[in-house]
Amino acid sequence: MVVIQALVDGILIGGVYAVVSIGLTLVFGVMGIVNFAQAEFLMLGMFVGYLAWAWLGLDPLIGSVIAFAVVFALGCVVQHTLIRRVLRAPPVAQIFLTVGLLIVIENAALLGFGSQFRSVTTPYQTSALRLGDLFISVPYLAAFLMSVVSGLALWLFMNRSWYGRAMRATAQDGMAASLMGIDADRMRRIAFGLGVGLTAFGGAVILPYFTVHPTVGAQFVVLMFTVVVLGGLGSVAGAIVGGQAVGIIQSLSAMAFPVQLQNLVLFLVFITVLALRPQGLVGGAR
Amino acid sequence: MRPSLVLAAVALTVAALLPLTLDPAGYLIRVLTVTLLFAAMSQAWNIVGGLANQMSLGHAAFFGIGAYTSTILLVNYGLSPWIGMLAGAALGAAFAALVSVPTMGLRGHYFALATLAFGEVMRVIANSWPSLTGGPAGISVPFAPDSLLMLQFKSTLPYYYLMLAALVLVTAVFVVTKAGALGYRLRAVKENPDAAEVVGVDTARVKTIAAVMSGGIMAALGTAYAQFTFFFDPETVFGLGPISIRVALIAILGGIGTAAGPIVGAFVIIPLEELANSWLSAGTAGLSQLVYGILLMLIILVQPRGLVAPVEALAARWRTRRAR
Amino acid sequence: MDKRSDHRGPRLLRPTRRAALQLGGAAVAMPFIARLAYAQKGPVNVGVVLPLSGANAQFGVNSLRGIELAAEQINKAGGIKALGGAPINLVVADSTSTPTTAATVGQRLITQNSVVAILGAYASSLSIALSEVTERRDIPLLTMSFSDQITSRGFKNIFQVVAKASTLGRAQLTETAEIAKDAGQTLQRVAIMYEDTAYGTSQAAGIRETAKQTGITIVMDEAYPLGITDVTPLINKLRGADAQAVFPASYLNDGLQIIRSMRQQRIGIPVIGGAGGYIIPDFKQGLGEFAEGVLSIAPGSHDLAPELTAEFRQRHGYFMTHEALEHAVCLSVLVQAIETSGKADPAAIRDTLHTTRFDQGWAKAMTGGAVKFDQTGLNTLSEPLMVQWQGDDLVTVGPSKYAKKKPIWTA
Amino acid sequence: MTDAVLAVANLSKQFGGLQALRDVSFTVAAGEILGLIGPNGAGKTTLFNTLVGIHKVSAGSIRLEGREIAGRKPHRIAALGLTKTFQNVALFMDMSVLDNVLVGALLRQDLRSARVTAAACLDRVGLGAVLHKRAGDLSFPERARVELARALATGPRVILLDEVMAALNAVEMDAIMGLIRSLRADGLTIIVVEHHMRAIMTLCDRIVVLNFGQKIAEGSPAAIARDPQVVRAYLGREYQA
Repeated sequence: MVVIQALVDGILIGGVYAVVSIGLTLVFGVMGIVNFAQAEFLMLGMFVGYLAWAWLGLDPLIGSVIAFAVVFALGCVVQHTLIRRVLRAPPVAQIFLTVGLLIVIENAALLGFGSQFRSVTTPYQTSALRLGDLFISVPYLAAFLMSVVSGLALWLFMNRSWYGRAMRATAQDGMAASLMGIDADRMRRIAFGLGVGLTAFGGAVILPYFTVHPTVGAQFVVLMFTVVVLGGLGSVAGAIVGGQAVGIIQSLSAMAFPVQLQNLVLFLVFITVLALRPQGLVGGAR
Repeated sequence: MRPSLVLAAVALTVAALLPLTLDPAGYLIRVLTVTLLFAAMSQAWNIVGGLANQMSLGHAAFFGIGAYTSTILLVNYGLSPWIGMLAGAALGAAFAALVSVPTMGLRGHYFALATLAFGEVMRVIANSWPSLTGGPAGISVPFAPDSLLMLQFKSTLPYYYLMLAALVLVTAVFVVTKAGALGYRLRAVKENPDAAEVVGVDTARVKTIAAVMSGGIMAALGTAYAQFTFFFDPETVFGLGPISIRVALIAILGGIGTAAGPIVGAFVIIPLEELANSWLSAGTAGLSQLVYGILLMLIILVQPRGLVAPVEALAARWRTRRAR
Repeated sequence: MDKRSDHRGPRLLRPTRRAALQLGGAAVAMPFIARLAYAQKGPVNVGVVLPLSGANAQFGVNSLRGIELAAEQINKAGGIKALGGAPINLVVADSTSTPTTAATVGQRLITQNSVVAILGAYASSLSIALSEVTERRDIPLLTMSFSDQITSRGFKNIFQVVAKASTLGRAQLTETAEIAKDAGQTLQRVAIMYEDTAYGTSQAAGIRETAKQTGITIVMDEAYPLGITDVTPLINKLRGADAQAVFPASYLNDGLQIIRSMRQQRIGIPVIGGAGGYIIPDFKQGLGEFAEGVLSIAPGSHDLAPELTAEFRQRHGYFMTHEALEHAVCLSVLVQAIETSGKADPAAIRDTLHTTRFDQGWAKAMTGGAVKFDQTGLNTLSEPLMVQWQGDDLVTVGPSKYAKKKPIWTA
Repeated sequence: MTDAVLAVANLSKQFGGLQALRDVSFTVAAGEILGLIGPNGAGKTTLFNTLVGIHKVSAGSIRLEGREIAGRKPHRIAALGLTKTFQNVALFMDMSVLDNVLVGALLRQDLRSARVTAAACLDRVGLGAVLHKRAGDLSFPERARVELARALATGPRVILLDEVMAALNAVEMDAIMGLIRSLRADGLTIIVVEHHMRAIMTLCDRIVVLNFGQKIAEGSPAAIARDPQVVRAYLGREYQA
């Protein structure tokens, strides 16, 4: 029973980990850039969701759509003004441009929103579904369902729409895509916007149980890397598997080890996977 | 005499004489001391990151091992930090060899992320093992009277010279390595590992040697840091932001793979951080860091190969012209 | 009272900032000029080192607000009388959340701004790193950090105005047992969960120690990583532990997550927080009605001296948090020490701090109505308080001599 | 078979489900120049890469002077005396021409003598005048010669040349062929992959033909030119033209 509870918890939280990490893997897949600032867009999404709740009275689950839209637009701007310029630079320059971006966003948020921890109050924040001895947290369940929906939407977009196909073509060969009449720059802009927008969306859906503050990104950045590496850098399907893996590992490892060591367990799995299967658990899938 | 040698001699003379004009326990000398330390750390990183082109984001692991080894030996057994430094360097080197095994085949982003995880592993271990490390509460170097043997001084001046000596030493190691057979092999591996192997370079071996050197030196610098600050906790010495990313950033901003890069980078970054902090932080929280971040991005956008790259290019052109 | 949306009292800080700018610039260009700063006369420079950015920024900002309030009051009342009305000039520096930075900026304040004392730096690790500098430069450091290490190293220049973490931990358990007994319950089985920081671990150690002495069984003892993203595994363990009360020590985010998850799983046992995130206005704001009845230990409380803390509430719209209060006390005590010794000299201030009982100004807001440091620098009069969320307010409910209201125990 | 410097027996290489080499066997005698030909995708470069250890052998044996080398790392194989040049030119582009070759010479020498050797090797391939140029700044034919010099600097017993004559004009090609012959005269054993048929036919003592990863013929140039299977598979039109 305890195991089942842990498994259910792991799956629910894993869905959330997946949706916040999909953006990171998408950006890497299309542009080959590891975005260290990705988690800052999660923070921005949380703030947008929070403000939508505080000013407009919108539930964060609805506010998440606004968070997506706002951060999507911001992402397009960031791609156009910054990331675009280092696409051909050495990886070190790419990584450290995003590190600079991380510092800028975090401190701009500190200036703009103040250092306060902010939390929304929802009617269901302490609700749970009860199945026998099994508790299913309503905020977790809601976040999980929203994650599933957004994952499906992304899958449809990537596989069924012209944009999605054009984007994948750009990812494989930007030059060839240009020759076929695809505006590769525009595709990258959309990809980056979509990537950070999804992360922001994920940030807003966890608001019912998570607190937002300007440095909240730091709590997620390593976790997000773990998710995408487990799943395979650049693989969207992989991020979903990776998210689930991280959620379940965290949840189950707590039964055998002190909770304090949950990240140790996670990192050891992370290193092992990198060493043995650098293409991730879902190698090859895109 | 080669112009770079002349330049180095002048810089060293200035560095040796400069403190005589400063308050020996003052703020400026402290900033300079930290700058020299970070230049040395970044130079140690440069052996792996610059020569072997393996972008490590986990160098805090070695740094922390050095800081903890010497401090634990000092606190528990009263051993001189000099001995602790040797022990720490040995442990750091050994850990570097260990890290090399699973990361050997990884390149680029994958290597960076794997090393990042190793750094975090060390942080978690230091945090969860209080009986050895003092845990999250940190560990203090016991107060002692001024003594070279115990590497402890009330004034900052001796630390300044300690760090300067460290930087000179690490830079010498870097220059000799780069100019030697190992340097050629590392550059070959960096440019094309397959071709290097086929013409007889044991890529795994040279990468491991570089990692071991770098890790050992980084650990020794960890001891120097511990003796200088007297107190540290796991986040300070094993931290991703404060150490791992910072040393890589310094080298990258200065110009990786060059002896001058980390030094130039450190003398830009550390004082920049200080200035941003002292000018702006009293005003509005976050503004100084914001400005710092914007400057970082600007430098990377304008000069992605590092600040010394234009100078290097000029020098290279001059050399080839002369060679003709 | 002028209207300002900005929280930090720009008028007070403007000269400081300009001075720092000039000094900083000059120091880089010409180190000689920087030394001239020593010769400056006029206002008394007091260093403030706080985490104004980074993870602890909120607490740093609150602390600064407290200090600013106290400084304004002192200056408005005519400055330091023993020095002919010299005003207090705060020199504020951001320690970020890294100990090395705390030490470096401390050094800067000492040498460039010739501060007579430093206040800060909220988090224990920051204060300890900072104290390594102040001790070597013989500058008094007044702090409200809890960690036992602060005053256990034999330093002469450090002053801890609050009770130590182990004392807080002990009181957390004994006071709770007391409250439970009054409600007719014998406390036998408790759970502790804490973030693995200096603050969390030392407080947990205090509870653990006391439990052993008093024969209370600890049925769950879990540290968790700072910045935990999912507390469910902890709550699952708690559910299986059959505890009568739970003692969490954490900052706000984890605190909210813990309470929410507990409520989801219908775990109704009393929660006794370890200060940190449990006693700030945002806790109530985040949880709404579910904050009701949550207890916490606290090193100080605004309701012990409403006449002093009311102005803070008026100005900022929420009650004066304990870190704001205790930092105001630090400044107030420092100024009293300068008045008593008659000179703005670090050594004289230190000696006065060690020997005098301070019972004026903000010192009245502390337990015992005064502050008295022993030779290690610990305020011997400070006693931990038990506070509880009742209605919209955080009220002191124990020990009984300080209690403003009766504790509510929902076993 | 004792006089065979290199003996390949039943060599196979698989990539996932793709059989790139199947049961390839041949030997090369000391001082021989062996030609290796086959249509595009026949597995020539794969064979070279497998011989020098870049690709792991799936099955079979490779003996260099009687010693089994299958499964060893490339640098070990290079140390035993077998190296190759790269078809697409894999120079260390950011290093100088001299330094490129120096890396090869370091295999058996210290830095000082390696430098002398490297310069001598570059002289031999006719690049003595561009020692300090950046390798990336060279023309394509020059790069191929640096490749050759770098391989020579390792002091090999057997050297595999993968299309060193690509993109050369007739004069340059004659020069390279002269060079290869002189290397043979120095006692080197050479295997050549080349698309240019006139070169192969005049240069090689013997020819091995690959198609779809299998050896389909082996013999003197004249015999290969007459082999109907080879003509059908590959030579046909091109050689007769």
